[in-house]
Amino acid sequence: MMMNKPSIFIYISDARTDLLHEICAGIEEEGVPYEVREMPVQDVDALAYAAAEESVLGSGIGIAGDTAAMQLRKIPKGQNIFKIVHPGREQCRALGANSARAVKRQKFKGNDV
Amino acid sequence: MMMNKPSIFIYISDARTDLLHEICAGIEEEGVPYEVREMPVQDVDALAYAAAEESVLGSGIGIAGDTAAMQLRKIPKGQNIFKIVHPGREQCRALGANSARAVKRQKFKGNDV
Amino acid sequence: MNYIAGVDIGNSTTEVCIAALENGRLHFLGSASKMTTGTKGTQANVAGILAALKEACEKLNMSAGEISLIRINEAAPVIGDTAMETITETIITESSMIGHNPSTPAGEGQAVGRTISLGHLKQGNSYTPYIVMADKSCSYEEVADTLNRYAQARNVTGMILQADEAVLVENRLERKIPIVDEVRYIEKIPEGKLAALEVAMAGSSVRMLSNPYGIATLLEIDAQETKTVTPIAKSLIGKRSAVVIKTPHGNVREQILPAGEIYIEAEKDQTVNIDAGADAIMQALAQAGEIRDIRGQEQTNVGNMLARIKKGMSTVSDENQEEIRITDLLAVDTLAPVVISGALAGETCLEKAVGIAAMVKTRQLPMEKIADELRRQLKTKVKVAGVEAVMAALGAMTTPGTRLPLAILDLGGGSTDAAVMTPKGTVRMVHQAGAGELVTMLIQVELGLHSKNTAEQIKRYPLAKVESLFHMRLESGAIEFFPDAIEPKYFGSVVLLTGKEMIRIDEDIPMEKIAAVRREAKRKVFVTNAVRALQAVAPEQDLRNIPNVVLVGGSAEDFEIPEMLMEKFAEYRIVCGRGNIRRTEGPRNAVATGLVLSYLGDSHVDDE
Amino acid sequence: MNYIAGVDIGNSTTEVCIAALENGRLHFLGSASKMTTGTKGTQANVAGILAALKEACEKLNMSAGEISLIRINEAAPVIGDTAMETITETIITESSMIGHNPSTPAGEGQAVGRTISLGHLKQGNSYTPYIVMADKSCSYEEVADTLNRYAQARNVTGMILQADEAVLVENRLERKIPIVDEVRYIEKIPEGKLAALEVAMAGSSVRMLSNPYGIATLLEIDAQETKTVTPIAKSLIGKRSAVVIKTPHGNVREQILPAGEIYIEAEKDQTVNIDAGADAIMQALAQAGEIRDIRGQEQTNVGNMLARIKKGMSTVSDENQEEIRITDLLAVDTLAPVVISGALAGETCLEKAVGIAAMVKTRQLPMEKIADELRRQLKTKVKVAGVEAVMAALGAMTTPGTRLPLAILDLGGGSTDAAVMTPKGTVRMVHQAGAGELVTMLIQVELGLHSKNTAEQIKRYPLAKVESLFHMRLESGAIEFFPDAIEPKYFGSVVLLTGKEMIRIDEDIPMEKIAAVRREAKRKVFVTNAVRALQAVAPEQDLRNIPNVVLVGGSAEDFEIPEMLMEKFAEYRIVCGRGNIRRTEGPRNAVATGLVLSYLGDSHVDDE
Ligand SMILES: Nc1ncnc2c1ncn2[C@@H]1O[C@H](COP(=O)(O)OP(=O)(O)O)[C@@H](O)[C@H]1O
Ligand SMILES: Nc1ncnc2c1ncn2[C@@H]1O[C@H](COP(=O)(O)OP(=O)(O)O)[C@@H](O)[C@H]1O
Ligand SMILES: [Mg+2]
Ligand SMILES: [Mg+2]
Repeated sequence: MMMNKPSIFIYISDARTDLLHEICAGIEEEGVPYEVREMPVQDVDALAYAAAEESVLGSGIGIAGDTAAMQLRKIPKGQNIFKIVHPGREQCRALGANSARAVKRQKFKGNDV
Repeated sequence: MMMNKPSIFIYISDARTDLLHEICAGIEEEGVPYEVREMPVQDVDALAYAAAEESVLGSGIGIAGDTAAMQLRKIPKGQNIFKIVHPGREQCRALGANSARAVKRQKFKGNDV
Repeated sequence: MNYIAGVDIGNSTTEVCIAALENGRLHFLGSASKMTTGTKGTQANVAGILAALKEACEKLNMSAGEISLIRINEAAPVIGDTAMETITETIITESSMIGHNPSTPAGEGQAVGRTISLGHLKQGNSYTPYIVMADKSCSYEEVADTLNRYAQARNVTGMILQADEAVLVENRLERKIPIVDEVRYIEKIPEGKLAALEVAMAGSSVRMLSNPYGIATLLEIDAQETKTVTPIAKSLIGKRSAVVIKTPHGNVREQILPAGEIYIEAEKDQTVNIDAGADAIMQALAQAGEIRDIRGQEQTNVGNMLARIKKGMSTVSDENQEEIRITDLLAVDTLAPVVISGALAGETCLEKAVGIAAMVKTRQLPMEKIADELRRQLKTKVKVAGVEAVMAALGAMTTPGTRLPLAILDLGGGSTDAAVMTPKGTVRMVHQAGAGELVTMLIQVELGLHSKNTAEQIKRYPLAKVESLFHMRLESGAIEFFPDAIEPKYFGSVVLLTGKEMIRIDEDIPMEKIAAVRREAKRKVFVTNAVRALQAVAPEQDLRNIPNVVLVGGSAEDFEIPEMLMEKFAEYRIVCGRGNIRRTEGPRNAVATGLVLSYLGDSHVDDE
Repeated sequence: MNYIAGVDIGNSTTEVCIAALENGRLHFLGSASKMTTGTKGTQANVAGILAALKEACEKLNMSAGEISLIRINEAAPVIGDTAMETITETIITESSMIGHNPSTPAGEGQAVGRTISLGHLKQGNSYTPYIVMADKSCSYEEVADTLNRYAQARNVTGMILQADEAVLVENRLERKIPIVDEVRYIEKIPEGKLAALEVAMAGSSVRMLSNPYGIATLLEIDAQETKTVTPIAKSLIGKRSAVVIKTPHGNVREQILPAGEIYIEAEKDQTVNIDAGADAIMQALAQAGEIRDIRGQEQTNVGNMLARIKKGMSTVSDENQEEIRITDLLAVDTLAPVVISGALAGETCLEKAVGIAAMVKTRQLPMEKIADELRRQLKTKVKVAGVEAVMAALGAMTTPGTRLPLAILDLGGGSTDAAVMTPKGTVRMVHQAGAGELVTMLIQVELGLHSKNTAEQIKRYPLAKVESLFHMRLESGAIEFFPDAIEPKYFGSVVLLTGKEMIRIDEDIPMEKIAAVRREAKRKVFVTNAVRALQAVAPEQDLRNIPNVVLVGGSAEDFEIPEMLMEKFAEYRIVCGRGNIRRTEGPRNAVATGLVLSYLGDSHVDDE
C-alpha cells in the first residue's frame, strides 16, 4: 500500500449533494485537504468510521442520504463525534470545519457539544 | 471491531527472546503500555508496518529472528524509523524507548539518526 | 479529660483545632476548616464556626458539647477589599481600521486600493486599484465569479469579506489576492477611500501595518498623518490580518479616563493621581509614613470605589462611616483586553488599568458578640484570646526547623500580614492590603474571563491542553494519556487539573498565555507585598535581620507562590518556606494552633 | 551618465548603494550588501567593499569601473565588543544532594531512611528504615527480586538507581516505593546516612525537598541545620526528583567569585563592583557624566577582559594601547545554567552572571588608507565623506512619513547609535555599547548552547516543535502540516523556520523556554539601550521632545525588536517604526543612501 497524502476522507453513499457541497466548503475554508470517495456501504456510522480509520490525519466524515457524521480514528463505530440529520447550511459547514479543526487541534465550533 | 487500549504493538515472528525481552524493557521504563503478538508473517518490515498501523498510538515494532524494526503509522512499509540487526542490549533498550518516545512526542534517544 | 478548641475566623476561612489537656500538657487531636460565613467579625460567623467544630469533633468521635473551652481570635479589625480601575479607553473614529485574528484569512501579502462594494465594481474604472468588500449575502462562488469576470477590466488588489469564506473565495480566484474575512460590521466601512490591507503568514503577524512608516509607505501619507496613525499601528501589533482605511478624520484615539486622585492623610500627606500608575502610588505610600486614612477624589472612579469600601464596612460593623479608615493600599498595573469602541470586527485592545486592594480599619470587631452567641448555643466557656498575628507566630513555631527570632507571613485572601517574634516574646506586626483575591482579580481581568470562579481555579491548578481524544500536553511539556478516549467537548481545550475532575476553560486563550498571566499576577502581588511587609516589621527595617520566614495562610498552599518568595528571599540569605504547622497541617491552622498553645501561658480566669 | 556609489563599512555588514546623476538630480538604481571583511576601519575591508560593489553593478548590468565617484563613510572610531562574567559558583560538599530530572523516575512520593547499598541490605536490621542504592551492575530483575525477598525483614522506603530502570524495578516490587534513577556517580553517596527522597508526579516538581521546612520535617533537623540546607532546597526548586542526604559537613555552597571592580574615569569618577549587578553598574555609568575611560581591577576577570578588548583594538589600529579608551559599557544581568561542582547526577544550577558590551574608542580609523586602496584598484575617485550618524539620518529621511526633527536609532551588531537631526541640520549623536551581538551572547549563555551560531539563528527565526512526522506546532500555537512525512531526525525536536530550510536545535530545551529567553534578551539589550541612547541625544534630555524615531541597521530587521521599541516609545507619544529607506530598502542601506544624497550638498572638490 502506498502512503496517502495527508487529507480528511469523506466517504459518501447516495449523499444529498448540497450536504456534501457545504461540508466540503467547511473543510476547505479551514485549509485542510480532503478526498471524497463514493462507497457501496449505506450506513453513515460505518462510512464515517472507515473514513477516519483510513485517513492519514485520522479524521473522516460519512454522508449517507441526508445524514452526515464526523469521526476520529480509533473511536468505536457508532460513537460519532458529531452526527447531523437533515442539517442546514451552517450545520454542514460546522461539521466540515470541525473535522478540520480536529486535525489542527483547535477547539470545535459550536462549543457546547 | 472494539476499541484497542492505547498501547504500542510488538509483532513478532520467531523472535530471539532476549531481543524481545530488552525491547519490552525499553518501552516499559518509558511508561507506555505495549502488547506482544505472535504473527505468521516472517518479514520484519511487514511486521513493524502492521504493528504501527494497528496500534491506537500509531507506534509499532516488528521482530523477526534477530532483526527488529520500529515503525510509525502511515510511514510506507520498509521505510522503518529504526532497524537493528544482531543488536546488543543497549540498542534494544533504545529501540523500545524510542517507540515510546514517539508516542510521548519526545526526542529519540541516540539523537543523530 | 479537658478539651480545648482554638477557633480562627478569617476573611475566607474559619479554622479550628482541638487539643486535650492532660497533666498540664497539650495533645493535639485534630482540626478542620470551613468557609467563613458572613463578613469576618460579624455574628453571621457563628454558623461557620459551628460547622467547623462539628467536623473536627466528628473525626474524633466526640460531640462539640464536650469541649470545655473555646478560644477565639481577637481578629484584627482590618478587612481587605479589591477593585479595578481602567485608565485608558481606545476609540476608533470613522471606521478607520480593522485589526483582528480571523482563524482563516487567505492569501498572505499586502494590498492598497480604494474601497468599493462588490455591487459597485461595475461602475468602477480600469486604472484604479480596488479593495472589494462583500457582505455575507453573496456566496463565495458569486464573489469569486464576479472577480474572475472583472479580472481584466478592474484592478482588484485585495478583499474584505463579512462571511468566514476567505479561503473559499481565494481558492477560486484566477489572480491571488490577500483577503480578510469575518469582518462583522462591514457595512460601516465607507466606499471610495484609500485603504491598505495586510494578511500575515500562518503563525505570524502583520509587519507592514503595525509600523507607522509601513502605513505611510502604503498610503503615501505625510509626517503629520503618520503621527495620527501611530496608535493604529500600535493596536495592530500581533494581529494576523489588518486593514487601515484613510479617512479624513479617521483615527484611533487612546483616551485617558479621569481616574481621579488619591489623598493620603499621614505623617507626610501625599496626593497622587491614579493614572500615574502603580509605581507612583506605591512610592507615595512609602513616603507617607504612618497612614491615618486614604480617600479618593470625589466624583471620580477611585473616589467612588474607596467610598464604597468604607460604606460596606460601616454597614457590617455598625460604626459611623467616619470611624472607618483605609490604612493601606496595594496598587498594581495591569492590562485588560477590552473591545475597542467603534470596532468593525470586534477588535480588542489592551487598556491600561490599575488594580487596587485596600485595607479597611474599623475601631473594633465585635468578637465578644460572637463569643456570646457561641456560649449560648454550645453552653461552654468561650474566651476571646489574643492578637491574631501573635497567635499565628506561636502556631508557626511548631514547624520543624524554626527558631526565634521568627517571622511569619500570613498570605491570606484579602491581606498579607507579617509578624516578627523575638526570643523575648515581643511581636511587631503589620497588616497589608493585597493577597489572594487581588491575584484572582488580576487573572480575571488580564485574561478577560467572564467568571471570577474560573480565575480562582486558574490560580490554583496547573494547566494542560487536550491535544487529541487520547492525550493531553501538560504545562511542563510532558504528555499524558487518557486510559479511554475523552469526551469531544474537551478536544482542543485548555483544562485545569484539579487532581479530581478536569475543568475546561471556555475562553479561547493559549495555555502559555494563561500560565504567564497567572505567574505574573502572583509575582506582582505577593513578591511586592512580602518584601514590603517584612521590611515594615524587620528589626531596623532591614530584611537581613530576619533569619527565617514561615509562610502560612491559604495562599501559602499555592503550588508556586512559596517558591517565588523563597527565591526572592534567598538574595537576603533568609530561610523561607511553606510552614508545616504541628508537622502535619502544612501552612494551615497556625492561628488556631497558636490559640490553643497560648492557653498554657494564659492566666485562666474563668469567663462565662 | 555619472554614477555615484555610497559605501558604508559597518562592524558586521558592508552596504553599497548606486545612483545616477542627471541634470543635478539623483536617481537611485540599486544596492547590495556583504559581510564586512576584517575589522571595521582596516584595509582588510576592501575585499568586502569590492564584492558588494560588484554585486550591485551586476544587477544593473554595469561594471564597477563605470562608477565615477565612490563616497565612503568616515566611520566612527568605535567598535563594540562583548564578554560574559560569571559571579557565583555553586559547590556541593560531601555529596549531600541529588536533584535532577531523570525522564523516568518511578513511584511518586517521599521517603526517609538510612542509605545502604543493595549488597549490604542483608547486614541491616528490621527496625531501621532504609533507602537502598543499586549501581548499574545489578539488573532490574535482581534488584526487584532482592527487595521482594526482604519485604518483611527490612523496611525499605525508597531507592536510588544508577541505571535508567526505575520504572522497571518499581513495576516488579510488591510494595511500591519512590525510586530516583540515572544517578551517575552513585558510588560517591556515603552509606549509613539519613536521607530524604522525593519523586514528583509527572509534569510537576518536588514540593517537600524544595522547602527548607520540608527538609527539616523529614530529616528532623534543628533550626541551625535548616539554615544550612536552604541553598539545597533552593537548588531543588523545579526538579522532578530529589534526594537530600544528612552528612555532618554536607552542604551546598554558593560562592561569590572575585569578579573585580570597574573604574570609571569621568567627570565624576566612579568605582563599582561587578558583583553588585547590572543595575548598579548602569547607575554608576549614568552618574559619571562624560566618560574618558573605563578600566577593570587588575588580576580580576573583568580587568583581564577589558584589557583584552583594548589590546585587540590596538593591534588593529596600530595605535598605542594607551590611546585606546573604553567610553561606554552596557551591563546586563543574566543566569547561566552551569553543572554544579561535586554533583552526583550532573545537576545544574543557574549561576548569576553579568554580560558586558564595551565601546572602544581609538583616535581615528584609517579610512583614508581604505580609500587609497580602492582608488588604486578601481581607478575612480573615492572620497571619505561625512560622519556616519549624519549620513544615517539623511538616509533615514527617505522613509515615507518622516520629517525633521528626526531621530534615528541604528541598531547594529556591536553598538546602538542614535542621532537627532533638527530642521536646521544640526545633529547630536551618541554611540553606545551593546546591540545584536550581546543579544546573541545572552541567548547562548542563558540556554547553555554549544554554538554561537545556533544562538544567532534562534535570535533571527521563529520556532516550532515537530510533534509528529506529519506536523509541527508553531510558536504561536498554530499547527502546520508537512506535505510529506518528515525525516525522523526532526521528530520531537524544536526547529527554527528560516523560510528556506528547517534548522534543528540539538539541545533539549522546551520551545516556550527558548522563546522566553530570546524575547527577554532582546528586551534587556535593546529597550534599555534605545531609551538610554535617545535620552542622550534628545533636546533637553527629554524623550518627549523627539517626535519620531526611525529604526535602521541590521537588528531593525528583527521580527520582534521594532515592535518592542514601538510599544515602549508609545508611552512618550513618539512615532517609532522600522525604517523603509527609499521606500524599498527596509531598515537597511541608510548610511550608504545618505552618502550618495550628501553629494548634492557637498562642495565637490575633486580628490584623487
Ligand atoms: N490550594 C490553594 N492554592 C492557592 N491559593 C489558595 C489555595 N487554597 C486557598 N487559597 C487562597 O487563599 C486565600 C484565602 O486564604 P485564607 O488564609 O483562608 O484567608 P483568611 O485568612 O483571610 O481567611 C484565597 O485567596 C484563596 O484563593
Ligand atoms: N534578520 C535579522 N533579524 C535579526 N537580527 C539581524 C537580522 N539580520 C542581521 N541582524 C543582526 O544585525 C546585527 C548587525 O547589524 P548591522 O547593522 O549589519 O551592523 P553594523 O552596522 O555594525 O555592520 C547582527 O547582530 C545581526 O545578528
Ligand atoms: Mg476564514
Ligand atoms: Mg528511568
